[in-house]
Amino acid sequence: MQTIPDKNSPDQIRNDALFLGKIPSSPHIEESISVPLLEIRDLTIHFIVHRRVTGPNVVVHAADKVSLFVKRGETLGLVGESGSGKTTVGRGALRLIEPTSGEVFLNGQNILKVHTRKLRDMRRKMQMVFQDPADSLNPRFTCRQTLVDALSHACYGSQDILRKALDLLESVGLNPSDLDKYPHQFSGGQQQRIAIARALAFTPELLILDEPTASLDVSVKTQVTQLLRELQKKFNLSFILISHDLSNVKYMTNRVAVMYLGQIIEIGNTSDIFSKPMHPYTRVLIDSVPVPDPDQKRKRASLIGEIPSATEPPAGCRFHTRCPIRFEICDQKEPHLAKLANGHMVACHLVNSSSE
Amino acid sequence: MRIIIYTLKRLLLLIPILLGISIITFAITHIIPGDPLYILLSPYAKEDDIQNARVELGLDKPLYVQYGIYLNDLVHGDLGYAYRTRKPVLDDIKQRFPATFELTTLSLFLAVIVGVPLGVQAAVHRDTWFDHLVRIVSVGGVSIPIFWTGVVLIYILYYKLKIAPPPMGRMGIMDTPPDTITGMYIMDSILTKNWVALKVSLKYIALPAITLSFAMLAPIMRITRNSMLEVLNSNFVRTARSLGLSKRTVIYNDALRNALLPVVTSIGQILGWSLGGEVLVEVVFSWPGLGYYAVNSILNTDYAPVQGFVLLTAMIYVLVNLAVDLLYTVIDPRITY
Amino acid sequence: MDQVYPLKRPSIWHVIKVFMRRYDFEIYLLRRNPVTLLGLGIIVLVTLIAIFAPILAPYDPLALTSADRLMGPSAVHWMGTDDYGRDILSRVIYATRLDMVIATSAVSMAMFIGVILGAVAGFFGGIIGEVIMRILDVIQAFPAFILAMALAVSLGSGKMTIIYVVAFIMVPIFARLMRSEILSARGRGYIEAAHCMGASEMEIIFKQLIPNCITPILVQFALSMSYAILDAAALSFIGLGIRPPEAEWGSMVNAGVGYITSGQLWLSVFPGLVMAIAILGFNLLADGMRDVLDPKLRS
Amino acid sequence: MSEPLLKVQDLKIHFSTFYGVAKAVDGISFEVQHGEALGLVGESGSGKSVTGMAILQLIQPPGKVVAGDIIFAGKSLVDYSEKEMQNVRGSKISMIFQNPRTCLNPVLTLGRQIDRVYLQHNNVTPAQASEHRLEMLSRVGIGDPIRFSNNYPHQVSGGMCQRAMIVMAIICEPQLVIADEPTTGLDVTIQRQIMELLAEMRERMNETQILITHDLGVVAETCHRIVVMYASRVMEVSPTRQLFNEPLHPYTIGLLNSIPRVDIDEQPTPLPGYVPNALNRPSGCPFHPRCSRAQERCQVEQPELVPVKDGRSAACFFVEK
Repeated sequence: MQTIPDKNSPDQIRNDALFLGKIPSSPHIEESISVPLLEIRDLTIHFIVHRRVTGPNVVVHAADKVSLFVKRGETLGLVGESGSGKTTVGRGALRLIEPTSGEVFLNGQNILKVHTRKLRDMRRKMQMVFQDPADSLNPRFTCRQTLVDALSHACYGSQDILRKALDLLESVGLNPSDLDKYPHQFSGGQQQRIAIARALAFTPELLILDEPTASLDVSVKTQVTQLLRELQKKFNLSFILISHDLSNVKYMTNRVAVMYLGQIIEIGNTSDIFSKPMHPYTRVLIDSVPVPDPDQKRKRASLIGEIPSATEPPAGCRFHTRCPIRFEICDQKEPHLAKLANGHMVACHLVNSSSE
Repeated sequence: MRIIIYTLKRLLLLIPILLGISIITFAITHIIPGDPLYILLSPYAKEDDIQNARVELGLDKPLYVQYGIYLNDLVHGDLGYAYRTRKPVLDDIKQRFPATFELTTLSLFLAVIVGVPLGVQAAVHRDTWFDHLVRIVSVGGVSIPIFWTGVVLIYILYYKLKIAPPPMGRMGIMDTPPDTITGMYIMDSILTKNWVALKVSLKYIALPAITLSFAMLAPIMRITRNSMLEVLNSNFVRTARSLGLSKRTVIYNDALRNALLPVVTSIGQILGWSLGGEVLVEVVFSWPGLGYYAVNSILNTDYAPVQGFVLLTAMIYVLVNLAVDLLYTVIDPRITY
Repeated sequence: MDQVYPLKRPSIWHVIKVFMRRYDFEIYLLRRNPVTLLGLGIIVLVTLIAIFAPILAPYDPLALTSADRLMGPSAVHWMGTDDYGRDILSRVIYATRLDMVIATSAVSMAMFIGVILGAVAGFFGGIIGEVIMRILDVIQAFPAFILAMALAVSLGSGKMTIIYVVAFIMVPIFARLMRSEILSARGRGYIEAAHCMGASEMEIIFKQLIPNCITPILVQFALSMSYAILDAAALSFIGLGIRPPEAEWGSMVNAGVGYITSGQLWLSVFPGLVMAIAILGFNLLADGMRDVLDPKLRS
Repeated sequence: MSEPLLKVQDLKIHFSTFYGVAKAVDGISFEVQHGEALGLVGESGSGKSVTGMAILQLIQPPGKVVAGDIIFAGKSLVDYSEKEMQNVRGSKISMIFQNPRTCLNPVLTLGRQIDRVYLQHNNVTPAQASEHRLEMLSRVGIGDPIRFSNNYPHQVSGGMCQRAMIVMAIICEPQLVIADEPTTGLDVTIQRQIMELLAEMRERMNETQILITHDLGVVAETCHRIVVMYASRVMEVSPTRQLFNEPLHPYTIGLLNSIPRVDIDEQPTPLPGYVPNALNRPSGCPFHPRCSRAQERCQVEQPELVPVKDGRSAACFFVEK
């Protein structure tokens, strides 16, 4: 099933070198490469939840015409409330869910158009780290088995596997003595480190991090975040960080896309989004985060109501039912993403009308 | 309104199942090794008679045609002819059904009213001697073969203590049964105010009903206990307690109502399981119901009654399960259909 | 370089130790629960009786001695003799052998077929899965024992009939269990992670799914053994399956039923008792194993 | 200073599991004054939730309160019988849990669930109870209280379930409300709504609140005083402002430095190491394996919680008095 590892292939040499830290990878974003690492165009994912004999099926609009790109070495944050479709986009990019329509290019190659074997090869370049580390590790595999399994899929010969496994362990901050432990013998933070090590076995170019720290203890969260940042520098990785934890997103990302009910409503550089959010939803979202500073008693706008059902998204702007500043056009016409400076884009009539 | 549509939908979905059942019952007589005619006719029948009978019964036609004929007969209520009793099978079944129905419902009733409270108490007093006793009884109940329970009960209560009547059917030879209304002796005696008959029929049904309900009791007790334990550990019971609701309210209003949901679903299964036990109990106690009828027919190599019996029990079982499902959608507000 | 890593080549003992550590909690629970051990003890004992039946039985189970008819339990005949003067103890010992062979073969057969059908239905789904599930529905539309009766009628009596029939009615249980296990395991993160690793479907089934689904199947095996013994004996009890004079628990109880009303209890009671003990053994074991598997007990 | 509403004194709660005895709470003491909001902050396994349950005397086996006293309004709750405790729960002290959906009975309507709490503790007719319920529901910002009352928990969102829980907790106007992670698992926007609602209820109904959470942001915005717990023990007790401006205990300092913040551009520095397992706590100060200031003394001797200054106290040898 697998391609036989060629010890002298350029890929393999690069992998080995990265492992042993021989290639100093540049910490800043490589601007020279024009093609983005990952590009998603008009990705639409609908789930049929209930088939009806008469009338249309009940469909969840998990993602509607989502377009974004990730440059090499950067971190893109994908934020939104639960039910906003951020996780679905992450899975759709890996084709773990079959998208309804749209295109996903990895290094210029459309992942949605390739056949099974090629898909497997392409997936290895994009790994995923899941929210619940206990669930993402096979409970019957020791740490050793987990890593060996991954490394053999990454086409390492049996000679190198153990050495590589130990390297991986070291790079995520675990001891060789942890090799023969089962997942339930580790704490949550350690489990997540193993999951990260497993993903790194493929020397991937892109890691999709689906709430990687959500289930961890407060004091452990930052450890894992820090580890991810270090690994990003060391292996020149790109990240998509799916999270609802805005403080963490602010700390980790270069750019942020804000999603609401399956659509991107604002996207831009992290500093821009957090210093001058344009969309009313983004503003409320940032304002809602509790701040550990009792002296900051600023009056915050809070949002009325809850996120509507994704089976029947509101007409016009999807946010209009909760928007504090909506006007007539909002429930009729759907706003499109309008470009502002610095690649900042917003889908809001208020911004659109003033900029046009 | 929606529940009616749902019921209709479920009934439509029953059609393939019922067809499947009929195929299997049809197969009973058609996969018998050897020629079924040699069983039907006497071993001394002449070759001509056999040929005639073959044509007459349609056994010379291809299997699917025979199945079509069988299905057509079924739809018209013709279950065949019982050579042993020399009557149509349907008439025999009609005559014997009340005896079986009476025994089964009484046993199930007994098992539920004893099993559910015991299961609840066992869960509430977890790991006490009472809980252990309930667990022992429930493991014992599924381990002891039902026909053996019957035999031992007869020995103790009839032979040794002389409390129970002999295991010889629904009444003694000298007793007169009540006038037939429903065919169930207990019901009929009450309806005709025949208290003598009521006493006798209760006396005769007691032992088989206890035997059968002992086998049903075990799973009911066990499921009640386990689901009760689960509910007692749930967050909403903790909430109810944290709000100062009394222990009684918490156990009966919060816990039991939720714990009964799995019990209800399992009653259908228990009934299906006990229909097999029913046959054995009827044999042990010579109870003149459907199971006894079927077993006697088997021993006399008369297969049309067996076919009819299997078909009928399967259909009843399917309908009971449907009823349980419908009941479940009514009592559990979370189910949407 | 290699010496730096002490775990380069683990010894076989190390591997076993690591493997056992995976089950330390299960082993602890089994030890803590003496009732389960009792069940295990019963099963071992019954199996030994079945294997060494010819050595253990004091008499020929089929030898007729008209002079010794209907003798009560005594020092010569521990369990008495039956209406043909055969030694009941010897017959019970041989019956143990026959019934254990029937139950083990039937349940193994059901498990083998059921697990394959369930795995296919669970993993591939689609039309094949749908067809498999509908056929199982039809089988389960019958009360199990009634269906067994019907099948036994058409297949005729004999040991093989009982094995096939009991296996047949148990296939749906294993198939459904396997299917639901696979379906619940499929949604787990580690399966998705394996997809990300570019593992093939076959690898995922055999390396990830099946090892994680097998424990509930084993519990069901123990539980099904008790049902299989019950069903086999019940079939013989009503005159289908094993016919006299061959010794079988159910048919022996049946042979004694007629003598109960005259007080000759030993004909029925001993075969039934031994049978109940054997079934109890499997039930206790299954019970203990289920507790071990209950995830709620683990937290 | 007046008598505090609640006093927890040297409380110890042990859980006997098969791996050994887990000291879920190991000798903690704190006080709650009338009308204040006290934050009980700690990571998972620090014993904060168990403390909340212990105040209501709801510790279930295998857990057991092995030592200590809980004094509420001058009376020791530990001495109360089960019957007397029932009258306290829900009417004098009540509790709000996280994961509201699983905390509500799935087969009863929300209205019934609220009513029966009121009926249990007050001598009123069902009609009066339902009237009171409708009034309370509209007070917590539910637009259509009648329709809401007829819903089952699965028919409303998590945020709405939490509102129903809050109504159940405050309908008898208790003196003390313990909120155990009331906003965990909810979206930030809903989280803010619930936090505002709790703050509003405290002011309007003159409640005292204990807020149990792991989120330092939440306590910073809502609480007057904060108790920081780590590994079953109290590390520091401080008024909110002082705690955030000038944390005393190395754990508090480390924790505050380790969380990324949305409001300022400072880089967090993670705390090294892991939270110790409840069965295998380190000797001496439980924080010493992760502490940068730890010395030999910390490994053997367990520091007591001692007053420092301005009504603050800390359990560390190196905090200056």
